[in-house]
Amino acid sequence: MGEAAATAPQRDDALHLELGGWEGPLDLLLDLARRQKVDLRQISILALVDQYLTFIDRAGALKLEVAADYLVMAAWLAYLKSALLLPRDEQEDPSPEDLALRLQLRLARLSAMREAAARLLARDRVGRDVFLRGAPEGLRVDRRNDWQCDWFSLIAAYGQVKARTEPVVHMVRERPVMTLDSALDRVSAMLGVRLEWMELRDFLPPPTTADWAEPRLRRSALASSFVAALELARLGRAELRQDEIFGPLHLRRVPA
Amino acid sequence: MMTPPDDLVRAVEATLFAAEEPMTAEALSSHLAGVDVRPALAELAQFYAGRGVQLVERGRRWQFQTAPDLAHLLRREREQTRRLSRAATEVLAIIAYHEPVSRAEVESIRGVQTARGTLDVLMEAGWVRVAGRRDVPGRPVIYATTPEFLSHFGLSSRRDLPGIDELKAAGLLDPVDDAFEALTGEDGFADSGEAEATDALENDGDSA
Amino acid sequence: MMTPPDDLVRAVEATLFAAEEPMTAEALSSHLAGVDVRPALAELAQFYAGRGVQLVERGRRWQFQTAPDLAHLLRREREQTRRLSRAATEVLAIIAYHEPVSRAEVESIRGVQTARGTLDVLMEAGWVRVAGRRDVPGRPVIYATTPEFLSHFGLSSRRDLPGIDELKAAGLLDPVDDAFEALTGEDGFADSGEAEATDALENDGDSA
Repeated sequence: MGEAAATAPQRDDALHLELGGWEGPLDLLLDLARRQKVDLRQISILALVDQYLTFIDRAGALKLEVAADYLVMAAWLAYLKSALLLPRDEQEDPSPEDLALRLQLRLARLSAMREAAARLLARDRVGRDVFLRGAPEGLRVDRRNDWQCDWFSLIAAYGQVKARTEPVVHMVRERPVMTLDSALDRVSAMLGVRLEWMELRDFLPPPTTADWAEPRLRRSALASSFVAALELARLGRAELRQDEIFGPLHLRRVPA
Repeated sequence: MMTPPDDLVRAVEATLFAAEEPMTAEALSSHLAGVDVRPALAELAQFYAGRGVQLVERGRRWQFQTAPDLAHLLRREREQTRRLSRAATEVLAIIAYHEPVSRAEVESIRGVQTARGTLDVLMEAGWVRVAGRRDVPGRPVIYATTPEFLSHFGLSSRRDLPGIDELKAAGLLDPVDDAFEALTGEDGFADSGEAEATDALENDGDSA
Repeated sequence: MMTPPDDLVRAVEATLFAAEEPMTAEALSSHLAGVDVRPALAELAQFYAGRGVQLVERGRRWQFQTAPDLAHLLRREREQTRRLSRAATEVLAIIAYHEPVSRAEVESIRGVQTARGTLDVLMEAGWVRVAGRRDVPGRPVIYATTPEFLSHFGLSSRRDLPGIDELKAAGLLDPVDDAFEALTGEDGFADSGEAEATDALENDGDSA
């Protein structure tokens, strides 16, 4: 690409065109390296550095805008060159030879990919060198559903529809309860008599008769008495106390 | 072993293959620097006769096309086994027990709306057909089951469907959903409100 | 006079002629009721070799296409190939020869940042796809080529990439660090203070 242009001394516009033609500083370096017309493994890094720096200098002299990454590369190459020229014992680690070797390896890789790209593009490409069928009939796959349902599912579904839509009567069986009203009366009456803390259970009617010994009735009485206690506390007529979670609930009258 | 075709035959073959439209012999000829392509066309037509692809002339234009006896290869049917959704099964059952019924009647029996696709599925399955229109205002379409329905479910007639009493005896009318669930492994309906939601969901699937 | 092809060969021939896309042997087989189509493919490929139309395998997919030597006859009115920028061509080559490869790896080879649109162009052409993420910090996206890439560039598989064996043997597909270590027997100088200058150079393109 840039080969022809960079071999001869350039006019301003030619050079300008060229700088736009490179894909970054490594690409420019590779082009310059190729101009040495030797195997990349044998290129003279020093000569390459000089070419690059000269090139950038010339671009600068022609007041061409040189992108920053080209200048960064120039600075690094200038550093590499001076390190390569220094006496060996003054060299730091990594050695400039190592840096030069790495640069060479990078150039070799870029060069290999450039050639690979060119060879790839030169292959017989579909739509340029070979052609597919211009008007294929196309293959069509029609999906057909094979629906499955068995006899039992059918019958069960009908049963469910019937069951779902049948009027349903809910029967609640009568059972012994202590109403909230009677609990409220009993608890407040007892609070009027006693002054000290009393456990909630002690407000329940004593299980002396067979009726009140019935467990379900006692549960109902406890629930109603609890609600009654809350109601009295809300009205400011009773105080509630519970020493621990789920512990016994105590209440007493609030002194008027 | 056969002799390879000559360059002109190859050129005509490739040109017609890549062409987006059938080409007349004249068009082919002008494409190929004016040579007479007819002998090449004749040779190709004979060569491809009996193959899976043939070179044919239609209204003076030449084209490659699939051999007529292989046309079925271009259009394939793929069968997919699908289980009927619960909603569709219910609708089918209602039609079977109450036929002929209109869609509105099905809905009033089910207590929920029926998605459009549900009846289509049953008709696609070949189990339900349109059985005319009810002679009432609006003249709604009425549906009935088909002979395929009977044969698929192994019934000799609709009278073979178990009656309500039998369903009850089998526990299929228990208001608890557990019965259905236990028997089918499907989710039951917690209440009718949820049933609607579930059905809407299932019907969505049907209409796809 | 030649013996006519058997039914399977005809069916495979017709199906591939009619197909709008290249097909794998598996896809062909499933289209043709599960028969083994490979012998038929081999027979057809041999049969069409030397004709104006050929049967080729590209990335495990089979397609008929015109013979490459007839390109000059067919190219005329059609310029269907998209013109690739130099950057896109290089990126494509790097991905093809190194896949799967991250954007940073592509950039470290090219020594320059890759414009956003470059990879998009390659993906839009259907030649490059995202092939997951590399399991390293940052989990960068990695790219690979597609079967369409192979088919477009007339490659049976990635092993057909021009010169890939030589490049591999020369170590030119290995990263610079590996090649450097192989040559010097030393570790890289990642831990050395002077590494900065080198890194600045190598990472030029990575900073995106």
